[in-house]
Amino acid sequence: MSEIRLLRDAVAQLIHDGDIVAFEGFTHLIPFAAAHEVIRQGITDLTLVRMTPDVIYDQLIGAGLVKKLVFSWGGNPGVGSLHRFRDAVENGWPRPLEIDEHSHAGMANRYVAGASGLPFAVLRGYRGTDLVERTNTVSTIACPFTGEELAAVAALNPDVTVIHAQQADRDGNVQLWGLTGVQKEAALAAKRVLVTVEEIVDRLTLRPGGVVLPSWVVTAVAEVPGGAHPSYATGYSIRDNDFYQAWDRISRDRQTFTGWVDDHILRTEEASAR
Amino acid sequence: MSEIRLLRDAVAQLIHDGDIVAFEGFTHLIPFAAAHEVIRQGITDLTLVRMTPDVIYDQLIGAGLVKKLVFSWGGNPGVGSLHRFRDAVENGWPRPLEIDEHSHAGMANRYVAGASGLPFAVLRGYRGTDLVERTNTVSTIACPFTGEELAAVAALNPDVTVIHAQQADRDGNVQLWGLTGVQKEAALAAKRVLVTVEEIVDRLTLRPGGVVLPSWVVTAVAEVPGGAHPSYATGYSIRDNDFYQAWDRISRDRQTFTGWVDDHILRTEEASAR
Amino acid sequence: MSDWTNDELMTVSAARALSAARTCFVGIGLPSTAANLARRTSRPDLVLIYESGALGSKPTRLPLSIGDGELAETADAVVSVPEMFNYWLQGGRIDVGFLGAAQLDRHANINTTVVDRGPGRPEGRLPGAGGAPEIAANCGEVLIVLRHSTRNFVDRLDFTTSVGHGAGNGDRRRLGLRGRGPVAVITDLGILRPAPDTAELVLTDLHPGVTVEQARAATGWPLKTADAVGVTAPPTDAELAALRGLKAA
Amino acid sequence: MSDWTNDELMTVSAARALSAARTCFVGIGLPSTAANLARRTSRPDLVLIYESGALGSKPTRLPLSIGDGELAETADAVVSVPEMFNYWLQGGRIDVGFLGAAQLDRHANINTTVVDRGPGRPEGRLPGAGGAPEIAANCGEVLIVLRHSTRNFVDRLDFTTSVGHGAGNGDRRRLGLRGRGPVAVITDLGILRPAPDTAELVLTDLHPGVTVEQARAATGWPLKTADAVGVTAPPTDAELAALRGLKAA
Repeated sequence: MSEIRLLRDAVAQLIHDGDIVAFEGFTHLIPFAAAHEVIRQGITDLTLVRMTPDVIYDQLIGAGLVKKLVFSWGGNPGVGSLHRFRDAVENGWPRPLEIDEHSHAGMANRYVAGASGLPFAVLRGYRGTDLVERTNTVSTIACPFTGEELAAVAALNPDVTVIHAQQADRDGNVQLWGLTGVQKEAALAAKRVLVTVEEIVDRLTLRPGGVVLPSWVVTAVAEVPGGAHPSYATGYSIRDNDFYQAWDRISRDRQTFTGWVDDHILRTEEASAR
Repeated sequence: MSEIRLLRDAVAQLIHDGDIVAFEGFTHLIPFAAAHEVIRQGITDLTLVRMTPDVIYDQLIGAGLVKKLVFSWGGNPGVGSLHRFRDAVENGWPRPLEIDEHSHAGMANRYVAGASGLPFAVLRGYRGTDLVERTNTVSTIACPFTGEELAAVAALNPDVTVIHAQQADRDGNVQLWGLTGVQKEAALAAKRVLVTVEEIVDRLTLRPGGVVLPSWVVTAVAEVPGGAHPSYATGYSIRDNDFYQAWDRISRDRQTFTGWVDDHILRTEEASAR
Repeated sequence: MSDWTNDELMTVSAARALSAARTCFVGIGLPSTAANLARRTSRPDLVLIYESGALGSKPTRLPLSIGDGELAETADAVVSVPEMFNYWLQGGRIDVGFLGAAQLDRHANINTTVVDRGPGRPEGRLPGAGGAPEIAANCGEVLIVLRHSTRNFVDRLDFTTSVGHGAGNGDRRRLGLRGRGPVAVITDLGILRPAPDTAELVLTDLHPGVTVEQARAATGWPLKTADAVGVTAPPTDAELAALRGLKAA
Repeated sequence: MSDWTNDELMTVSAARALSAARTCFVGIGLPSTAANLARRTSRPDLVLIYESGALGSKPTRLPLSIGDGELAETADAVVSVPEMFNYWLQGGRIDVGFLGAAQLDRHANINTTVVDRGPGRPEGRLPGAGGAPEIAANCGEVLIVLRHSTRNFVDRLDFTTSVGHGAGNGDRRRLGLRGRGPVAVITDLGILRPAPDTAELVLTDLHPGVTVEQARAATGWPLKTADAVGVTAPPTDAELAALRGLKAA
């Protein structure tokens, strides 16, 4: 059964140096507050997994905490490049970044395999592309009935998956709704699951499109209102598109980025007490 | 885009002699009315696919319309045997019945593969059982990453899938809710899709747990209130457990069964006009 | 103490066997009765999972089928059948799977598919596999409930639908089955458990008043007994009241 | 007729190319603008599908990202990302996929992963594949929109992210790719289409006032032209008004 904890304590207890961690949320419900807590605690040498690294991983990469990135689309959605990601890949700043690169369909199926207790998944993908030459987690497999050759991708089973949801009840049952992305699969594929929520309510009311994670598959819940900002939580906030656009300028320069992290993450102790 | 039709016309146009047809609905939302229309029209030599044949297939089998059955659990749920199914398998009455028999997990994954445009699916199943010796749609496959051997099942792609849902709108978009079983997969795996609904509404309101099939993946919709009886439609009716229990007596004897079909299906022309 | 039947003690014993379970994959019939009884007695927080897609059902009366409406209406969440089998069962998330059987052998392998009715006669048809092969493979452990008779407890299965311990200890690992497999077979005469070294079922408990000879006579193989055969505690008044209340509802 | 830019005609032409589509898998940026324009002009019933999980979105303004809330709120249904890629895209249900590119070669293969910046310099990093490889593989057909320059239209890709027509005609079939692949590349200078025999892109249409020489100069391979090169119809007032309305919203 999940326990309701302070974000600071939950991050300290669930995420460790060297872990494989997936912070998921497809544009919606991205768990920024939890990532900022990781930066404050300086948890490092992480292998980060995420379909769309987005600004959340640009921040973790720029902060020097990331050894390896497993992903499928590394841009600032609707804006352009992720400058910290590029700087790490192209110039090794602040440290070299190993990458394992896939397509969205491949990543989604890697999580599906992980959630399903299977070592791999099968899809129609990757054929004819150069992606297969740069990863050892894509292979081919022949259909035993038709002989047709298909792609196989290795399962993803993170040490920890972190997601943000709208609500949990006092027993730690969680509900998210709106665009629910790949969060159920990412959570069920992981050894430990941390969920930050907009609010804790007495009783969950099932919503149209709602995805429920029962308490017994969640390790810890932390109440962090606004914990997805600058991403958003349907029913609670809207996407801060201005921030995403501003990030292009903030992140372009190493010093500006470092100053922003100092001012907006490291020197916000009160946030960490939530 | 789906067309809204009379059940009689939709069945005549979509289902043909010799077709592979899946009438799905896991205990809930079983499309009995459509099956009765198939009996009235005498559409025959069918290969029927369904996880739980249930009373609906007992009726079609007893009526002599079924050449082959693809299934995973052939009982009268909570009651006992399906007598017409047993009589066909054991004694070839009213005609021999070929079977392709699986586990639930295997059948569910066969539909998933069909819906996903894949020739097969992979699961942890069948190992050590005698099921594999009686079917040519189960095989083994080795994980290209770990070498582990797993089960592979062949995709199911019915010519027609028939389901019952609570509502459609006037454009033919469909919504079902409650226990939604394997209906989405069965529908998306099929070449043609027929949906009977409790009612046609001006506008669908998304429900908690609701599954929507957009009009453009549905071939035809027919309004058939009560079309799942003796199964049920959450929000509209409850399961007629008394009928399921009565079926044990009705179906045990060939003549009683035939009389029942005459009285309750063949001589109900007015139902057929819906 | 009220009067009670051995059938009632079988169900009560099955419910008691869930005392350490958090989540239980429930088939209809005796398993459903036992799991719902556990929720009303020792395990009020037991999470009931039905293969029809209901996670965390809290039915107020015994469902006739695994698809009764109340299972969905009282659930924490309803998922599709493929998701249930792939993410929840195969994902290794369910502590206990509860199975019945038509035939059971000494290694707790199960047949629910066909029975041999002798030369010149067609096989007798049973319902088939349903969810059982993968419940047996993937749950943390498996409980089996069935009435004790030589018809059910057979020397050799006519068909292996679901694997218990295969040909004996180590066979599950060899087959790649990840759960521990059957840990107890609960009958109307007593309880059988696999021996640690051979995984052969031995009689470990008898219901009050039942003799070893009765159990042996109802078993189709030479039934071994544990060094010390225990006696099942009779149903408490609370257990009996809860069970009878369930059946009457 | 109002003044208009070639960029506007590129988007208008892309919207027109959807005239026979029922369903369109939409990436963000130019494809999203074009698909939303089509819904406001010739194809009001066009079903927009976003990889974030929204089926049948009807946004009132252009989304900045594929995850904007309005895409879900106005959708006929929202599904998980794995379901979107497996059941809807890979299931072969989407008529048209709309892609952009960083580099495109003569067989309409696409690079969005890395660019070679010359000896001694590290590869330039692009966002990567996203949904594109499987959109290119599995949609009924593919439309590509991008600005015409020798930087984008290259003789040889630095990396193949998504397959258009591979090494030429028949290559898609050989690779087991089930959709027809790219049927048009719409630029700010005109339209290129694969030749039926070789699947090499040839110039079939020019925007008004653009010359073949301009198109050739902006293409990194010796661009062939169709026997008769057409001229794109200029944007109608209705198209322009709709496009500008979209951008202003």
